[in-house]
Amino acid sequence: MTGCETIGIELNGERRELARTSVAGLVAQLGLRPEVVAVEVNQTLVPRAERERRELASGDKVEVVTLVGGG
Amino acid sequence: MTGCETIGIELNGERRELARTSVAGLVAQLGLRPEVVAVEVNQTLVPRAERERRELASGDKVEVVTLVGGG
Amino acid sequence: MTGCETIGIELNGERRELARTSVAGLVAQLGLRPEVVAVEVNQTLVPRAERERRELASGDKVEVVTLVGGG
Amino acid sequence: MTGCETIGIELNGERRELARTSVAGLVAQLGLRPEVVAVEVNQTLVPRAERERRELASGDKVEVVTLVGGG
Amino acid sequence: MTATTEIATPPWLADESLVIGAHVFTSRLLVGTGKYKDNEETRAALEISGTQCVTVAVRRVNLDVGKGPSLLDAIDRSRYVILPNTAGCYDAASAVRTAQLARDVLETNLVKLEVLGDPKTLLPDPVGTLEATKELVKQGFHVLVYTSDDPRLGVRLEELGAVAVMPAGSPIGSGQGILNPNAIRILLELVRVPVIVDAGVGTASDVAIAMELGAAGVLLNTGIASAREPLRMAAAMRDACTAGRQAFLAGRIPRKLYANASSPAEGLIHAAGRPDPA
Amino acid sequence: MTATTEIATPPWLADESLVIGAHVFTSRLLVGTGKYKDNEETRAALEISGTQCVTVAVRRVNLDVGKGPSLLDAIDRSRYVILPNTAGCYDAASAVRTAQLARDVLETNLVKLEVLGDPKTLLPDPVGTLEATKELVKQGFHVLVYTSDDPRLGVRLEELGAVAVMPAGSPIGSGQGILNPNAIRILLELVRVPVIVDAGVGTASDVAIAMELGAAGVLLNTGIASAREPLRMAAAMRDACTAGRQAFLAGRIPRKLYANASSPAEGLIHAAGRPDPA
Amino acid sequence: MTATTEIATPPWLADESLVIGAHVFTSRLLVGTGKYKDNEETRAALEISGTQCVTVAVRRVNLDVGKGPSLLDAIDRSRYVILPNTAGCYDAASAVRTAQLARDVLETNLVKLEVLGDPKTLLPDPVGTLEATKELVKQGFHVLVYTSDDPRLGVRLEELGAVAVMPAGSPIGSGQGILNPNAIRILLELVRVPVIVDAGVGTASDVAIAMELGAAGVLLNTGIASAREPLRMAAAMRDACTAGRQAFLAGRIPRKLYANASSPAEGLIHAAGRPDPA
Amino acid sequence: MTATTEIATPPWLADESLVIGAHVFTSRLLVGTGKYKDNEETRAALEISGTQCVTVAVRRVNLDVGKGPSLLDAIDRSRYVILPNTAGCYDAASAVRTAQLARDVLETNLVKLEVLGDPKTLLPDPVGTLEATKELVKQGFHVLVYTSDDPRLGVRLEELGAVAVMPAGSPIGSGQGILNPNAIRILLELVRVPVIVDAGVGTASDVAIAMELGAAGVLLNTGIASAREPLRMAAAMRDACTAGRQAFLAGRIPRKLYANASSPAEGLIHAAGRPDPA
Repeated sequence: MTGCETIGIELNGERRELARTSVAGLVAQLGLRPEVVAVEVNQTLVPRAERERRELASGDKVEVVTLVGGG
Repeated sequence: MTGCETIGIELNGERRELARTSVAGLVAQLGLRPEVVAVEVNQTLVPRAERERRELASGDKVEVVTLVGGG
Repeated sequence: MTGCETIGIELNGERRELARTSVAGLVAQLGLRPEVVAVEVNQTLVPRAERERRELASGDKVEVVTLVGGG
Repeated sequence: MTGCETIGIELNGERRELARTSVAGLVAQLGLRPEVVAVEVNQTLVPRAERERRELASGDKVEVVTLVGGG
Repeated sequence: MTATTEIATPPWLADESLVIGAHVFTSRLLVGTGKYKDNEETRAALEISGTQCVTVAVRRVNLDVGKGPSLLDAIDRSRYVILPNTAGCYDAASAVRTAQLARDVLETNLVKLEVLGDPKTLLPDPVGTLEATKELVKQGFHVLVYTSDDPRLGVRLEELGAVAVMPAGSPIGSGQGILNPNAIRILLELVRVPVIVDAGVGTASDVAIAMELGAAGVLLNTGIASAREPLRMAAAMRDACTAGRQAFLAGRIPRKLYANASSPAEGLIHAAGRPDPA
Repeated sequence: MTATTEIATPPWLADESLVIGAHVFTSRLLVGTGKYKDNEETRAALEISGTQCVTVAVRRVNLDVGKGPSLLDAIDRSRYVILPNTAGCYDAASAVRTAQLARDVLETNLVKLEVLGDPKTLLPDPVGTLEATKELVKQGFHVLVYTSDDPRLGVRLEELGAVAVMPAGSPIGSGQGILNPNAIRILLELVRVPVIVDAGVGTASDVAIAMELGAAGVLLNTGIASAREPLRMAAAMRDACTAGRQAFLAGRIPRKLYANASSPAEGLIHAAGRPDPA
Repeated sequence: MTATTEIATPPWLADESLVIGAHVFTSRLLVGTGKYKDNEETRAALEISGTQCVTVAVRRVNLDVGKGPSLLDAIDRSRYVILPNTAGCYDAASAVRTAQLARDVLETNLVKLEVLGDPKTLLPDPVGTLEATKELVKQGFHVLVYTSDDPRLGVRLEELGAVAVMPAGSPIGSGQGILNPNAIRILLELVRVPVIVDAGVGTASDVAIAMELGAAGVLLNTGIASAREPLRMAAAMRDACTAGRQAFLAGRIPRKLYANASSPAEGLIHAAGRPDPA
Repeated sequence: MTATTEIATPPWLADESLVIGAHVFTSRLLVGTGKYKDNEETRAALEISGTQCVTVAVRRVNLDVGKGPSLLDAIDRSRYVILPNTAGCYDAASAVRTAQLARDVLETNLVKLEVLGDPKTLLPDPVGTLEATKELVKQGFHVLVYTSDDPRLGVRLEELGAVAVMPAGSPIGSGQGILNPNAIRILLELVRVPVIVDAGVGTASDVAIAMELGAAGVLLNTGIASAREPLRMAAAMRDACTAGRQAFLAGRIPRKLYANASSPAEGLIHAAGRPDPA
């Protein structure tokens, strides 16, 4: 079944193996609060509204960012 | 009577003729509020407490000062 | 004869009528020392070497410049 | 003889025993060039002209100074 | 909101508000959130400073501790406008992507654009800054742009649609204050959008000087966060901002080579020795 | 009075009071009373400035209008300590006589001693100032002495018994602020009594700078009274004084030639073109 | 030419020459030719200044008096390198055309590029300046580019191929000297081509300060031409340039808060009253 | 000697000489002799500096090595006027005794009076300085008096008969230059005798600035002797002194907020895009 199919992505600069999923799924898997992060795939923003729809594929470069103290 | 005897003093740089009197009398004659002025006769302070006692004499140089705005 | 044919040009911002001539001819007519001026026709430099060859035509915008004191 | 009589002075802050002599004699004994030094005895200058005449006595505080680099 | 666009009382302190895009501020101090000990110190410093606009940076989630409390928990958004910045970007493309990410989290069009030239000086790169400003404006951002104090560069950025020009008083974190007041003065003559002095502020008088020049506001971070006592310095910066602003509005006395007596020259008692000078 | 010797709250603003002779002040701003439009403006400016100590001059009574209201009517003595000055005196004798006259009116031992050198510069005469300080101290006055910023002259005045040394930041009424911060800094190292910067203050940042140097207080007059809006400037000076004082206590960041990022250098998103600088 | 690339003697003044493109200069003072009374005063000022490089402007021939003597008659080209400038140009295209015209008259590839932002401040327009630098370099010019003191803008201009970066110390003709030495210092760290301070120099010490910062040279015009005595000021500027350069090479003493005795602390005569401090 | 009282040529550099007591100087640089590596370096630095007046200190003879060469051997007295100083004295009595000793060795009435306040700051003690000046003048000395930049103190010293007033630009050896140009400017207005800036000079521009203010001369020591290359710095200081003096005489241009074109505003070629600004 596709369920057990795994993909390899680059997450915040590190390689990761994980079961095929959507961006929303990734955020959930990572245990992150969805409202405090933003996600970019292959240097293009994936707007919050599209996280469910957007499936990740092998080789995707994913950036998951949040807000931190800065001036 | 000595009452009508007059003296000539220099008051704040101007000559004045007046009936013989005390420092306190001068301040009163001038219509000044005694608590807001200080008086010097011949370059020596006449303390408030001595104004009654201190008689003026002809030729006295009298300075009557008060406090004004300054920095 | 074409010799007496006149053209109208804009010379340093002023309209001028003159007999058809070359850039070199214009400089000579103006009595200017050729080595201390440069000429531009229609916002394009006419290099010194090409002044003879380059004929002026009616409507040409001509700039004749020299060097002046500046910082 | 007075020749072998010695005195104790303070020379530039240090105690010294020496045969009775004049200021000029002291300068000579010290092997100093007389024209590059000045001498003070008991905080009073002994002018160059008086160095011969001026005899030293026990207990004298003597300062022998010269010129050094300074700003 | 219009209710707050005028400081009510007292009359002698009346001032207009600082308006940036749709936002109206009665405080002219903008504060960064970096370098604090913890969220609690951040929260306290922001509150004491009286700021209404705080800037934050965008960084990769720390995947290990990312589950913990977020900086956003420390910032009451009903009270502070959050101004995300692109600190750490060295080219226009990264800055644009960073702004997009920030907008997605915060749902704000505001961005403090920084495109830096090198990590040593952290001075802004004019070419990348012009490029990114143009692109972000096109994408509907309200761009507050960090730049040098070059007055004509500020004009160019305003022409590209920046809503505020933010010249560095001196290099980020240098604490040197306003090194070239003359440049700020000229910039203020040339641009119409708010000019907010950003970077270089080391202490209270630096803020006062910026405001006295006529700046619309001051943004600072290190000056408070790295002071020996951040909370005390937050209060100092708050007071310096109002002091400088009010001094600007009050119209200072001119500078003279010397002397102008504050006490009357007449009515002096007769001097013992010499005649009165007057 | 001891109740007011410590600013109660909040803890992060805790400060000791300024003590001069028997007097304890929580405000470190001393204000002059010259050059105001009228007594009402004077009264309002003093109140807004938050000062607790005001200085006044001694002059001949105007024999014609002398009956009218006195400046003293405008100054609530339960609220302000009055500090008479000897402004306008050009020799020690006149200054001493002026101080005696003031003491007779006000029943105070305080005096702000000014012995000036000439009416053009209004700079203090060191010789007359030393002489008058010695005499006034002998007569039991508490002398706050106006002087140049010469550090060793300040030491001499302290040795003679002055209760406060008041260096000019710049000439009276010149509005040039603190022309030689280095001299004030050294003076602060050398004397123990309170050092109060007197004269030269033109605008709010000048006050902040004086306090950041560590001055115990600032005395000013023209800067407020001759501003376009005196009341607004009074508020600015008040805030600048607290800002500068708190910044001094908070411990400012050091000055650097450049750059010290206020946002983290790690966790940047991968740049399109060039690698991260970090 | 190599003969002149080293100042021969004396040894303690040895210095390398200033090399710009193919030109080698032993004088680091570049001088403008504007605002002089007449060609004779121009000639004398250039000679006294010791300069080896003079800048001139391009303007329309005056068709009425154009026949008269030319500025070129006043400048001995065997002695001075002539550096034409694009002063008065407000866009890249005009500047490029002006450079081409100058090259045609002078047969030189050198050009001092100025693309100004507005006639009031005469400050350089960074966008037009970048554009024109790129184009002129493409056309084979050796571009000495007038710019603000924005260090990263200077880096960008070097990257585009400028042979010298010429930051304004302060606005043209303002006589304010170097308003931001820190910016010049950073610029000198960031670029490799010669940095020549251009504009703003008012008097001799301004030139000395620029050279002490490490500038490769100084270009000025108004400071000499508009001085009350231009020839005297030309000599002053010449000496200030060598003084500043030599001071830079000599390595100045560090700045300290105070005191470092220049006379020995030992060997003092015994003080009457107090013991030696040493 | 009168031959040298006017610098002969060229006419545009004409200047009057500096006259102190009976001495006439064409060089306005006075140089100290402390801190040099050896007598040879001292001799070379003096020569290169172009000075005509050198100051020396008085110290106890070193009884062990006292027989060796004297500093006086390094100073050609036909070429330099020697100005002994009282450096290291902390009371008037010691300074007077030191002056007497120097006079006995050198047979000169000149003395540079220093009465210092403490060994840490080496700042002058005004009381001791006034006292010693009075006594030395009474004893027939020509007193060049080291003092603070307090203008009225300078006036008092002139009144006591000093032949020159020598204000410190900044503390001895601090290398901070002229910290308060305003004070020097006022001092120059108030006193008639030569004002020679003494102490604090760190580099060439400091000397130029002092001379541009109108000082009659500059005395320095550490700035040359402690530079990395003393001989090179000696040349720099020499040129800076003439540069500053000539700039003062030449009459500098005024300072403006901005811009004053040095190239003509008319005669520009027609701009491609926008019309001429002029």
